[in-house]
Amino acid sequence: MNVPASWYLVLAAVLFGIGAFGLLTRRSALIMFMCIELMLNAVNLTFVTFARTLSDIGGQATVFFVMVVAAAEVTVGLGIVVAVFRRRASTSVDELSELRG
Amino acid sequence: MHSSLWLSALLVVPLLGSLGAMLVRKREGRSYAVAVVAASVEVVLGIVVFFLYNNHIAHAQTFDFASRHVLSAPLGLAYDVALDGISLFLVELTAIVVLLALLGGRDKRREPSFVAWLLVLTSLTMGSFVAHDLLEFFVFFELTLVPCYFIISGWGGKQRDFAALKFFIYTFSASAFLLIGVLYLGFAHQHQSGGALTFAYGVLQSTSMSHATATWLFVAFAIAFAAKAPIWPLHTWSPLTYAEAPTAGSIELSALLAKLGSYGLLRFGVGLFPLALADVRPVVLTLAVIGILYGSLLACTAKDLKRFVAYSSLAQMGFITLGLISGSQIATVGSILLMFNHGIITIGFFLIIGFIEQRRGSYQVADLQGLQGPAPVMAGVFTVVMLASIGLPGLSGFVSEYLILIGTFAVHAWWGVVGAFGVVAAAVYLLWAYQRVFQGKAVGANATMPDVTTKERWVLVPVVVLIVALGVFPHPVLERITPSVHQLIEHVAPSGVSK
Amino acid sequence: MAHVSTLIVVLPLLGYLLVLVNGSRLSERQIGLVATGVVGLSFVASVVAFILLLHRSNRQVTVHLFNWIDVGTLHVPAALFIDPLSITMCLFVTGISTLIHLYSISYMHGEKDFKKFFLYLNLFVFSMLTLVLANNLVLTFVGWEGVGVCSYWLVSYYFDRDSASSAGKKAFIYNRVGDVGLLLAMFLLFSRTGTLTYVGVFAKAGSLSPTVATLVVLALLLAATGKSAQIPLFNWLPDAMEGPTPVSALIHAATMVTAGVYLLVRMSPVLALSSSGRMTIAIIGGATAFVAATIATSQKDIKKVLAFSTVSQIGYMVLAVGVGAYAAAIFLMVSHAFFKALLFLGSGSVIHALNGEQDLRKMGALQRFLPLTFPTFLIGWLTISGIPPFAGFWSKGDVLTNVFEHNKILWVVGVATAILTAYYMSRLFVLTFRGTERFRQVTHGHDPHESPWMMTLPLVLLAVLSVLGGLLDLPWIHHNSLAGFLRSTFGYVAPLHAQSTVSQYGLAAVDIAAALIGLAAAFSIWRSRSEDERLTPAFLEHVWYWDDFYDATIGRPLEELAVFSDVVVEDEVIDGGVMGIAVGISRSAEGVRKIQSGFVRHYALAMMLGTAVLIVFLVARVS
Amino acid sequence: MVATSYAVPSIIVFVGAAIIILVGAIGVITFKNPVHCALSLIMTLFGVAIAFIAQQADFLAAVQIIVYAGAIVVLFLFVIMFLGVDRNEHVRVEPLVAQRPLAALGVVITLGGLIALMAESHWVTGVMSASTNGKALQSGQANVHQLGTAVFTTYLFAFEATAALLVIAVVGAVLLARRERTLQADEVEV
Repeated sequence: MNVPASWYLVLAAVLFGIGAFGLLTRRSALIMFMCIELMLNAVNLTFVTFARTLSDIGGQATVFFVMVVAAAEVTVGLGIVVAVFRRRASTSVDELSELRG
Repeated sequence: MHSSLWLSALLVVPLLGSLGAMLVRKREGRSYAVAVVAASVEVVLGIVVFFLYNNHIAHAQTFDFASRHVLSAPLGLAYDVALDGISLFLVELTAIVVLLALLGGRDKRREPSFVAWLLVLTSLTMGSFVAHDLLEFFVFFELTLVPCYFIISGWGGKQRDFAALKFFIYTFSASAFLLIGVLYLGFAHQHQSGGALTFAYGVLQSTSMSHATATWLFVAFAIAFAAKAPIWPLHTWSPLTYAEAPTAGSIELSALLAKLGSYGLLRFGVGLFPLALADVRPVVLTLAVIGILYGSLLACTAKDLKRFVAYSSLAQMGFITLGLISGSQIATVGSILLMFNHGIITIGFFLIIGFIEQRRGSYQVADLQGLQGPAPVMAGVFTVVMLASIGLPGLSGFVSEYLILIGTFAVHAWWGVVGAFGVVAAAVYLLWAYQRVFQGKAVGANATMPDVTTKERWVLVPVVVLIVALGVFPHPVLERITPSVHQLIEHVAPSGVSK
Repeated sequence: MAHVSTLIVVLPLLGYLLVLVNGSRLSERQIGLVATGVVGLSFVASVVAFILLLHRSNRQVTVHLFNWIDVGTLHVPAALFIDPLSITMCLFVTGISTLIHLYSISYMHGEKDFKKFFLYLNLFVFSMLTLVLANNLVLTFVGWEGVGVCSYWLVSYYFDRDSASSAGKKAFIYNRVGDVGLLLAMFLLFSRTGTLTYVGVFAKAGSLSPTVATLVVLALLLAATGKSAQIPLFNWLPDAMEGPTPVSALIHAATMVTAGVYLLVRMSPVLALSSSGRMTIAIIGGATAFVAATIATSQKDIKKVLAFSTVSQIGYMVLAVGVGAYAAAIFLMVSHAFFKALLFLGSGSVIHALNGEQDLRKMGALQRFLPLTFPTFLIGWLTISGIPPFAGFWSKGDVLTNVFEHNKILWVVGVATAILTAYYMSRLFVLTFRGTERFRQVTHGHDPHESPWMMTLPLVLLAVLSVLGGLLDLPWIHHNSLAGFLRSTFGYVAPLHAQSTVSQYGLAAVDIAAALIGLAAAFSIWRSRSEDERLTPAFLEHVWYWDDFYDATIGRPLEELAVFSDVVVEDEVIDGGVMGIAVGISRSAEGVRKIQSGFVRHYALAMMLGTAVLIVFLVARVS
Repeated sequence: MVATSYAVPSIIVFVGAAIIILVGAIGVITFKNPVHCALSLIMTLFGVAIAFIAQQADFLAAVQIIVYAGAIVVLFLFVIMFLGVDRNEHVRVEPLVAQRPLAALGVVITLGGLIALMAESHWVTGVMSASTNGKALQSGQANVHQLGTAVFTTYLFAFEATAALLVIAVVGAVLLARRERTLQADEVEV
């Protein structure tokens, strides 16, 4: 018998929390991206867990798509980081505040 | 029943043309040639479709070329096209407009993108007219705003950015009501039938709804269409936008996109909510006649020719609205004919205004005088177009206006009477404009203005031919429109007036 | 029959197209001859059709050409309707048109837009014949508008003159107001009878309620007042004299302006249903005849006098229609076409001789310089004044006799108008041909010269017609003349009281006396002077201030309304409302934008806290 | 519930995976050097892959390793090296006032709320999603086949859409990252 689903869910929640905290506190755009990956992984983990408990392959299919989207997001995101870095020579997001009201 | 491939071809050809135009953009003038070829193919396709459409003879269901492909069942998305006598002439108009706009309104600044946007717009408009599914229609209807926005803001006059923005936000906000209405109707139908979500026009027509619901939905639809048409009082974007848009843009906007509003009002407003008509009809009729008189009045005060056409279009759209809401078969046929005729007439107006602007660098009434002297041919064509717009018998405008008025009079006499006075008003403002621009003594730059060139003449020829031909022998058009209108009115009739 | 009658209409159109397509390759003279030729051939075709019609027992022929408009219950064919009335109209329209075309070749010689002139003229004849020959109201409306637009073009022929372009516009718009009448009449008839062909409408006319019939008649009257320049829409016609003189003769005297009378006569079966409607027609006609005659006495421009005279004469015709004397109206229409065309062409000849001068005060004593114009003009003058045995005496007498039987007051008005007519025409005649020479300044001292034969030939022919025109319908041969020929087409003919010979001769004597009084007065006053402020009061010279009245009551208020709509309603109310929403949104956005710090981590934090709030909410709900 | 009622290997696997995941995650948010962060991220991703395998998501675990750890993190490292930003960030200083306490507060509330929800809710609904077509997931079996069937039938539209998305993303990334040329006159900047 496998460990109960709630263990995995708690694990995923903690992972999500760590990712979120990192996202809110780190200034380097690169590391913020990594934190987003952490959060996405946390969500993936819950999906897989529910797929197991509910015996529904839909959860795993969703994870599959999440991964694709994550890949796309990283590609474009890093492209933006590179483009911004060319102009600013920095990856700190705090320096990008031109869009303030 | 003919293959729906014809309609799909009508949608795809301009898109291919647009793609082609962008691919060959490096070579000067090549894009333009590609676009003209695409537009010509489109016109040929339009002519083929015109002759293939024979359901009025076959006494078949009036929708032809129909086919439906569901793209996503859960979302209710479908590619569904069909054509009847009502949309047929708007399809023809779309094809003609793009060709003439390209030929007469050539703009050499960043030409590849310009012609590409024009062709994209054509494809989207075509899609709106052949769409047989509400959601599909909405998508096409909304997407037309995008090319319009870029055409106005990219190639317009001094206030182009403001005009483009105002146009976009104005019509976009109004369409929000349409989206709500469409979704409500779709879900209401799904709820009733218990089946899959669908927005197919024919299916939704059978949705049963309460009187109040029908009225609310009609109002939601009507707001979107009224802003597009434009119908008084939702017209204030149009003078500015027509004035600021480049010639080809003004042609597309007023000759074609305005018809999306009136077409939608007839097909979806009247066609889907017959229950609402009894309540809303007096209101819409009143707005229509106000539009006729108000537009005529303001046309008299217009200081430039493009605004002038904008206000005269407001009056003409008033006539169209009057006819299609009246519930009279004769008047409705007249309205559809007027949609086509007004399109052709407006092309004529804007082409000539474009020629004048090109030569004189201005289309302000104050700068122009006595142009009939140096440019008799231009004046002659303008006269024909003007008289058609006034509704001179023998030219196209008359048949349509006459049908609208006589039909409306038979069922709603008083509005017909007021509408008839709009005919006088049209003469007042058009002759006023003609006198100021073409008559009088030409001095200075006006006196030496060159007349239309041979090439420009060939652009004007189809306009004049269509105006005269449809005035003298409108039969081929009327016989195709009438059965479709008959069917629509029959559907609407039990709850409205039928005559 | 069918072919011939189609030819009547098609020939002028053919001429139009020929000149339109080939015009640049033809010389001036060739253009003129082609244009004149087709109209002449059309006249020949009319004569043939007339003879063919005479030999038929059923004198109503419908020639179906094609289906024009066919929607639902509305069927409008393009079809011709040949009956005694329409063929009579055809004969005199094509006949006079031929003469005036011929005249124009010479008169318009050397004009810049010579080709355009004949294009319009041919198109006009085509439209006029369509109007006359149509078998339904809609097709009549085609011709009705067609002649209107040709009139617009020809009036503003000298488009670089502001007065000409304004006059053309005015003519068109006044006509357009009248057109609304015709449109409404059609709408009413269609909604009540379901058809618009004359035959169909007449067959169902009996089912019209009296109110509807009266409304239809009033709407038709409105149409007639516009086209035929009657009160209240008569003041476009004098302005229309801005056009070249042959145009004034053809369109604004002989043919187009009588279209309103033709329409009323054509619709006589409907007129028969409404006595109040007919009474209104008679009053409008009588009033117009009188008012226009008073104005004509005080005009200084030779063409303006003739224009008001035309208005006045058409008033007579309308009066005749009002009292049910349709045949008299047509009789006067035909004879008026002869003598008024003659007078206009004669005045054209005078103007031509005086290098374009139209002011009566700068004429005088032209008698000996214009050997052909003078005698023909003399005949025209006597004819219109109502001197026997010229046509005018018979036709006007016919009208007045009929009026006398119906309404004595209108008869008195008619006779007073006759006196005025003789007076102002004699004034015109005296000021032009008699008295002292006042034209030397205009001709730079030269002697005026007579016009070439192309201009004088039509004058002579029209003079002959004016003399003999009375033969069409002499009182004692009514049954075998025009009246008898036309009788079958009228729905209702006022029963002729068996008039005593005494009263007939008495009425004729009154007419002659009226004419002589006017003549004598004019001669005694105007022989010795060329202007007199007391006899040409400003009130009359300025057309009873009619234009100013319209300007003050309709024109100016509408203009103000337009400006008000433009500045206040459009910009401030409607667009102000729309832009108000936009401004409101952007104002509130001003306030909210302070929250946007620009730090992406602030936004992320806000999201995080929002999520926290949502989760707390969920927990609260679940537990 | 008593822990002993579960198979000991699965508990060991879970605890091991949890430790790897959490240590890696904390590493990501605390290391100053981005390269170290990226390496910690790989660690976490491995841990998640282990958790996937433990829950019969074999295929996803493989994808996790290949795509995430293999491709994405390498991409991160590549960008870090390419830009030369493997410098230290001043982690101790926080320029935004109250950012950290509020972040901590938000995270704590969210975490607490999630766990509370888990304790309160009843997850089993008994309703299958569309993907299974009424057939339940056979636990304990290799599910690559099932997943493939679901992706290529029920989710085909979404699958095709992701294909388009990836293409667009690639094109977008290329456009963003390439060096700018001076705009030519005939090009539109829209």
